Amino acid sequence: MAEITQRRSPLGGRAEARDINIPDGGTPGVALQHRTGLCITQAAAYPGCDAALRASLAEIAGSEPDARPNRSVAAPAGRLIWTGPAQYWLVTEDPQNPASDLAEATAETAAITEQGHGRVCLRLSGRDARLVLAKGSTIDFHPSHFAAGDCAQTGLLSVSCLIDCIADEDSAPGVGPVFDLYSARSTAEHFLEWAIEAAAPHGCRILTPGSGIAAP
Amino acid sequence: MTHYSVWSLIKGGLTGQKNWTRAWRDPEPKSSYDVIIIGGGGHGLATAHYLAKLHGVTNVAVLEKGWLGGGNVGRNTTIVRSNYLLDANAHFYEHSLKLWEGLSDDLNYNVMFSQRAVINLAHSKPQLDGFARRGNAMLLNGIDAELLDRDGVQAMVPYFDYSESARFPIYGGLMQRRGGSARHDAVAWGYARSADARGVDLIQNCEVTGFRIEDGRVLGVETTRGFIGAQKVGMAVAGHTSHVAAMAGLNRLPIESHKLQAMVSEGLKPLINQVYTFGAGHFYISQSDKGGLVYGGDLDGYNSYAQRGNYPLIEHVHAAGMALMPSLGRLRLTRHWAGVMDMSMDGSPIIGMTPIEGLYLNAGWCYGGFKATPASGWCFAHTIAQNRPHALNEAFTLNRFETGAQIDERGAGPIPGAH
Amino acid sequence: MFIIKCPYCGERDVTEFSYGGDATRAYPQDPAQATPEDWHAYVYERDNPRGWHVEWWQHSQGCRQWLKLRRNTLTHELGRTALPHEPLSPDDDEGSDA
Amino acid sequence: MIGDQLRRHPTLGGALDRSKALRFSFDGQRYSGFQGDTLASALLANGVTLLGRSFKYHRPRGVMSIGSEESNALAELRTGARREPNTRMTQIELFQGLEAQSQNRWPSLNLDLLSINGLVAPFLAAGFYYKTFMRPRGFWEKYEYFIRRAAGLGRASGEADPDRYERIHRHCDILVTGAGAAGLAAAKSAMQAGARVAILDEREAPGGWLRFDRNLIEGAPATVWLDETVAALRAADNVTFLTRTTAFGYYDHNLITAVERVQDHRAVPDPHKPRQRIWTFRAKQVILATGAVEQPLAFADNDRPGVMLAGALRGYLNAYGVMAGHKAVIFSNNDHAYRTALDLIDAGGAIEAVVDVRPSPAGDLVRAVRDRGVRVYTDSIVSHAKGGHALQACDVTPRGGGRPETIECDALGMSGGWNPAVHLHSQTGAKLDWRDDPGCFVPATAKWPCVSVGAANGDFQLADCLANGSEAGAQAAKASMGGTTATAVPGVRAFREERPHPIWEVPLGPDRRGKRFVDFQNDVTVEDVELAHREGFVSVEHLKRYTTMGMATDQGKTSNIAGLAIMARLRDKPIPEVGTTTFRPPFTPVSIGAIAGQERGQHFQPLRRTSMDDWHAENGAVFQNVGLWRRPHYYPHAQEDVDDASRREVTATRGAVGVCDVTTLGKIDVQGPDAAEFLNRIYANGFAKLPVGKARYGLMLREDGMVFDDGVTSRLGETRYLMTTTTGNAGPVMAKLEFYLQTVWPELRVRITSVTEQWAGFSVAGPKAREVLQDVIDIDISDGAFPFMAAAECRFAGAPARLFRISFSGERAYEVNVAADHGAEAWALTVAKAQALGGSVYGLESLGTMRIEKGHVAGTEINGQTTADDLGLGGMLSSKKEFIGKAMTGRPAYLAPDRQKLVGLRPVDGATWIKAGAQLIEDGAAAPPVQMLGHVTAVAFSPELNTPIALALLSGGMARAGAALEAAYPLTGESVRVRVVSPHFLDPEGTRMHG
Ligand SMILES: Cc1cc2nc3c(=O)[nH]c(=O)nc-3n(C[C@H](O)[C@H](O)[C@H](O)COP(=O)(O)OP(=O)(O)OC[C@H]3O[C@@H](n4cnc5c(N)ncnc54)[C@H](O)[C@@H]3O)c2cc1C
Ligand SMILES: NC(=O)c1ccc[n+]([C@@H]2O[C@H](COP(=O)([O-])OP(=O)(O)OC[C@H]3O[C@@H](n4cnc5c(N)ncnc54)[C@H](O)[C@@H]3O)[C@@H](O)[C@H]2O)c1
Ligand SMILES: Cc1cc2nc3c(=O)[nH]c(=O)nc-3n(C[C@H](O)[C@H](O)[C@H](O)COP(=O)(O)O)c2cc1C
Ligand SMILES: [Zn+2]
Repeated sequence: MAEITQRRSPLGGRAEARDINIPDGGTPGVALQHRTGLCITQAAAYPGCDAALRASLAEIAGSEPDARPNRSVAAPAGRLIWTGPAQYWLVTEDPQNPASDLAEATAETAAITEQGHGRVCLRLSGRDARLVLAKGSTIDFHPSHFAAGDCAQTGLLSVSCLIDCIADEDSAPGVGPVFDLYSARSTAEHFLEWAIEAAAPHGCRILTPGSGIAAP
Repeated sequence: MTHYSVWSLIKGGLTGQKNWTRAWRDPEPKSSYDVIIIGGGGHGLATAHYLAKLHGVTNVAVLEKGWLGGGNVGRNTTIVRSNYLLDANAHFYEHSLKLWEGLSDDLNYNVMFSQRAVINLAHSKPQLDGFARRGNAMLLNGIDAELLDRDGVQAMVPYFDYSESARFPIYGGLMQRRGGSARHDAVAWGYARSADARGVDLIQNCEVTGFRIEDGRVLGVETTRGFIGAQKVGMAVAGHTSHVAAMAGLNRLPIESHKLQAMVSEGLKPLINQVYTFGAGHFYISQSDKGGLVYGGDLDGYNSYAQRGNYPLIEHVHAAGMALMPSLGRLRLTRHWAGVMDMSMDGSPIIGMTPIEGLYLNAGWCYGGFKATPASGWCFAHTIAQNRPHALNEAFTLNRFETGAQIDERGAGPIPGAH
Repeated sequence: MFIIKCPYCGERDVTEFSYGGDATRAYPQDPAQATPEDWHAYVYERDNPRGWHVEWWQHSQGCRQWLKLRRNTLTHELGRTALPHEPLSPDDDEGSDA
Repeated sequence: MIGDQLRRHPTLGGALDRSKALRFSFDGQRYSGFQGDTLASALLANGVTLLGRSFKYHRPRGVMSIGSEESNALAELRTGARREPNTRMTQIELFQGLEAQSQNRWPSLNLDLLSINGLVAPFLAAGFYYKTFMRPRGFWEKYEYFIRRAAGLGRASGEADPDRYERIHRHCDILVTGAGAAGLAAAKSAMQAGARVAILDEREAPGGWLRFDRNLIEGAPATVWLDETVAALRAADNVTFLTRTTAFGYYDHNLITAVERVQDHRAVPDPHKPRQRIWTFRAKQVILATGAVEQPLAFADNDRPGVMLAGALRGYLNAYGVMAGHKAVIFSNNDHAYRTALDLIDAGGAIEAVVDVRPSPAGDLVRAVRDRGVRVYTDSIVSHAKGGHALQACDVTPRGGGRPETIECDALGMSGGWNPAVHLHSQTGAKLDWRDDPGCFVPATAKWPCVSVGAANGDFQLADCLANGSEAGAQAAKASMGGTTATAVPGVRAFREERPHPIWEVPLGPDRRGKRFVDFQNDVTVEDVELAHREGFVSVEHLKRYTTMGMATDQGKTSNIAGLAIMARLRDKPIPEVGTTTFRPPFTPVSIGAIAGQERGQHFQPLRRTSMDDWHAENGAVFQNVGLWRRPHYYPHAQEDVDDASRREVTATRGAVGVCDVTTLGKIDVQGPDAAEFLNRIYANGFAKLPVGKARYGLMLREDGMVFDDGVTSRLGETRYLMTTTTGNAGPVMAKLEFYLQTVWPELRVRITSVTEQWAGFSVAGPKAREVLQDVIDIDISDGAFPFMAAAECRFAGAPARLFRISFSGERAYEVNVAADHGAEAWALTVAKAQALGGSVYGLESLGTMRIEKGHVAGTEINGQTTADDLGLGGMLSSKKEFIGKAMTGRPAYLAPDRQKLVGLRPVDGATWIKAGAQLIEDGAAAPPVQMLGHVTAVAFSPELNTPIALALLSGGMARAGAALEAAYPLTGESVRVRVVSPHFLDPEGTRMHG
């Protein structure tokens, strides 16, 4: 029997490495990278079970998610991101898919839903990354308002997007702030093209697609 | 009143325009009237005109809180059409269109009713089939309709995006050739002048602040200029219906007030010679005789009595405009404004009686009441004068929702913002 | 262009939200007991106030929470926001939750 | 000689970089200018004064102002697809190779045949068209044709705009609009207090009137302070400093929108950059420092080229080194305009006279002008400007009357005083106060956290602008972030200025001739205002609409106040009682492209694509848009059209197997101990007892009892369900479910999540469907183990999958969901297997055909106007439980026997196609209005039955079974005789799908 082995992202072949509007010897204002092979496990607690869910997540991911809205933490297994009231995303890398373990651990307390195939992830970094985000979203991206460990679900031009700040000017000096942007797969092409257009005036380097969710 | 004709114009030119008299008087309110119409918008003024002209009721006052025509009649995008699907709407709006066709003559006032055609654009085969359903219904109801294919549209206006790769490729459209536009202010002024000439008192800066009702019968209205008695009172206050009706104890009507914005570009030489609606993108456009592109889109999307719009809708409308017509990019928006719409629960109007004797209601026009102005006034005058609705408006009752007889042209259901 | 305070996400632009209409109407507690008049009132009738209005909004591009919001339909000033089960009325005189 | 910049002063002109000469053309004529010029300044430097034609009378016009208030000098800029009509020459920055054309003239600017309108002007008074063109009846469109051609201004290119635009959003503590003296002072003190500041100015260089006037600050030329301040602001990292950026709208909750002309000063924009960019500023505090607009005076023929605002005359000299005239006259009602006389004299020009309406002006500047030997006519007016295409002279008449004195001149600087630019303040709906001295409206209390400072607040003295600006900046910083720092205010010499004398219209001279323009662009004169008054259009809003005053592209920046003041005089009322018209955005016109921003082309409502989209495209699918998705409509082979292709696809499916992409169906994951109860309340039919491993068709109603949506919901586990919705309703259903769960039944232990994106879906239908799937699915799918309506989680060729034995086509069918990143491969594998068995892929057309054959309802029947009963689904409504919409289903109109209900149709001749959208009537020959009994909702050709078939909604429904009707399509004159039959055309017992 034939086996399907490879995951195929809608950005496959569309986000290959190249430079856009970078003068010779100049430095890009931003870098974009397509992050591949991510597992996204959504865990949503039933009424009254938030604390129990967080405890289960701590067990599986190695640290507890921040209970505060719009906060994300780096856990040993991946990133834990608040995505709604009593609801979190655990973002991990293939092949470590924690979904079934988590489902087992939370059978009474939470609904576990996989979302990794439904989203694409672009990593946006660099000096002008905050300006690029401001072309799509109305959130305040000033470093005093949106720094490492902050995340937000918002609109980015015409689509919804989860923005996770995984490093900022302080934590990643020289790199500039780093954001992971998660958006729906069905509009992935538009999402990528929009990001490239918004980044182009600043000089944009598209990096070879990569895997992993760790901060640079 | 000076009769308007070429001769009066020549005389004006020769006398330094000194021959003209006031278009309407500025009377003090009398202590009572046979009929009071609340609201000096298109519908209120038309009602007064037809009351006087067709029913001999001339002891009438129109009370307007601001200036005549300052409401929605003075801020709408002037599309006139009768391309409706459902019978009740079709017959009513076709009656209106016929009145439009003779209106300048009737009023001795050029309302610039321009039958330049209204075209609804279709962007898929199923959408075109839906239009065909409506077009066929129109023809069977005796209303003109034509189905256009892409080439047919392109022959009329070359500037849209006809490419296959357009985000919303154009498949064709439903055209009503007799539809078009009119000079909105002139409609209010023409009706006002004609009603005034027939003895109607037009009273501006006179806001109705309450009703005097005894034993379930209306006796008159309280206003910022004192109490004014009346045998009968008709409400035609469009976006302010809930507010005014509540003064008469008619609380909780099937109406929400929403706001609709409109925009005009800088003046241009003729570019678009018909009226186009791009429903899939929530956008419509025509060009005024002065040269401005007049365009708009959807409601702002939340209840509001503010005659000011917000920016997200402006962004959306302009993006939609660019999708349809990519050459718009280098043209410029000159002004945008808003009006307060009386959105009903099925998108159709209410013209008729109320539970209070002598009190009549004309409301629920949503964003389509300008084209209804003549028929609305005509039917409302009939309803008030005869104390019963005309066949043309008998379906548009206030209590139709209780029986489930809503007239929901779009099938959007009881979500007023969605009609 | 409003800034709406989501109980979870804080102040966000109105473009992230979608409107849900009058929040003072209540879905009949016991649907079986509700009379046709109750249903008619719930489905079709609105206060439609010119002034303070309590209304539903959903933070649809954010955390997807439905919330109640006090807003003045004449001036577009905003008052408090509340979660669905928290009380909030049009004449709640607390100006805002600042 | 033209082209030599003969009017250029040898040294003056702070805005110019004389080392960079630029060539440009106007109406094909070539000229030169300098870097830093505007098109207006460069043309003036070349002695060109005739720049445009007016809207109605086609009067020759020159330039009137030096800023965005310009109403005369409009041009078409650039050519081809980049042509931009109605561009204000005062704002066009010169660039190498610039091409501009005059507009609204034919055949040329010099010889404009429509200037004949000027001759018949006495007959074309305001509103004349309302009084004529009424006969013969129905002839209006014929007149209109010519009127439309005469009206309008510039020409649109009609070609797609080739440039890019973008939007950007910015939060700040303080936004300062306007970088004149007041705005800069405000920004500086706010910056020093540490606030996040943004400051913007619509001009290419900051400074406002500091660049156009000669002033001393701390004893040095004001430009020294200007340069230092700008440098400090630009260097600060808490400040965003934008020039060429116009704040054009002020919306709720302190949102200010501004347009930055990023590359309009370049011939062709850098393709990587936007041509223009819209900024939306969300500020805690707004400081409006937008300055003031000088007002013209309404004297006879005040529109002759050469007549301009006194400040403009001065500004062109100081900033651009343009001596707009050699013999100038100044006509003023205030002291400030005397600066123009002083500056012109100091630059070597000649001032023939200053005409002042005031009886005995004696302020510092007046004295200085007199000291230079200039003749000052006091208590006098300019009663008539003379000349044709250029000003030649003017008549000066004593105010009390008397003989005019004609003074030869080639430039006339007029000043009717200054009006604060309150536009942004007023756009919010905030009120204005009238200030008698100097006679202008100033902002009253702001609506949102905002103050106006400097000339925008009626403070015209530079010292006040600097002091008040500085204070406002500090206060705003305090309000938005606490703490303050005191800022030193630079010292400025204050001139003693006397009160201006308001004079809104200037009496005609003894010759009683000439037009006194109030609104230059729309050709509205004093007489028009008087006519409006005579006819009862006395409210300022009526005045505006009757005369069109203030409705041109300048929105009355230089005309509204005069117009309403004249009306106030006619009505014998004070000006504030007459009021102003409503201020609306934008402050100046904004490109439609800029507002659309990046939301253009494929970025406008971006298309949604399924995992298999690339496959479809590569395999020749013809697509159809459904909502935001694109889906294969059919897959033509060679020359096939849609009907051929679909017939082949259906035949292959019914005969062997077909595969169809159904990814777009909404999918909602419903989990929790109370999930069954939740579904039971949502759906009209029962869901409480659905066993694990089973799927069920569910019907949802709206609260008003109409059908809302339908779909299959499967129970995948004890507490886990997967709901599907129609493609179009996925979003609305999800929001509704969240609404009920969060607000009505918060006690239910249920969580729901959209998983539409997570799973790719395809259906495999036909007698060989199981054969295709059985060796790629890891569970037993034999009929016994996996019967009709079974559902299970499984693996598809090793990939996570879900399998449902459900059928829309009426065949034995399976729906496969595969984790979306595996969708393309799973699909390709399945298609290959299907094709090997004689099967095919199929698209929407075939999907439609097969559902019609089965009488399944879809979007054209679930149209918001149908009840469950209408659709033949009345039996599904549960009588045992409550569900959404139940209470409304019993209303009389919903039960009426003549409601239109679902039926099937066949052509009586068995061959003629019925058309979707046809109306059903009894008698095809009847004359309108014809009673319609229903309409055709969907049509298909059934290969199996070898006949066209249709679904319809018909009054009375199946009660009419067997009847013959006309399916009338009068749009094309077609009509088909049809017979009413059951909508279940094929296999009504469902033996095929049960297998
Ligand atoms: C932007 C926009 C675009 C539109 N486009 C179209 C279109 O293209 N085609 C179309 O057919 N329709 C259109 N409409 C809808 C149309 O303008 C209205 O439905 C119609 O004008 C309403 O009727 P009216 O003229 O009587 O209302 P109005 O002109 O609003 O008259 C109501 C009057 O009542 C007065 N009033 C209110 N309260 C009181 C009180 N207490 N006392 C005294 N007077 C009071 C108001 O001041 C107002 O003058 C549009 C509307 C808007 C805002
Ligand atoms: N004494 C008088 O009668 C008199 C009269 C007029 C002007 N003045 C002089 O004018 C100056 C007033 O200073 P000020 O700072 O208040 O005004 P200003 O006119 O010097 O500066 C205002 C600035 O705002 C900009 N601007 C206006 N609207 C804008 C918008 N919507 N978007 C972006 N930018 C916009 C203008 O381009 C200008 O640069 C002083 O120098 C004063 O001496 C004096
Ligand atoms: C069909 C139509 C055309 C218009 N054309 C213009 C125009 O050319 N110029 C302009 O300034 N305003 C134009 N307006 C807008 C009016 O100036 C005004 O904004 C509108 O009547 C609403 O009134 P308000 O802004 O005073 O509230 C137009 C309005 C309509 C309805
Ligand atoms: Zn939120």
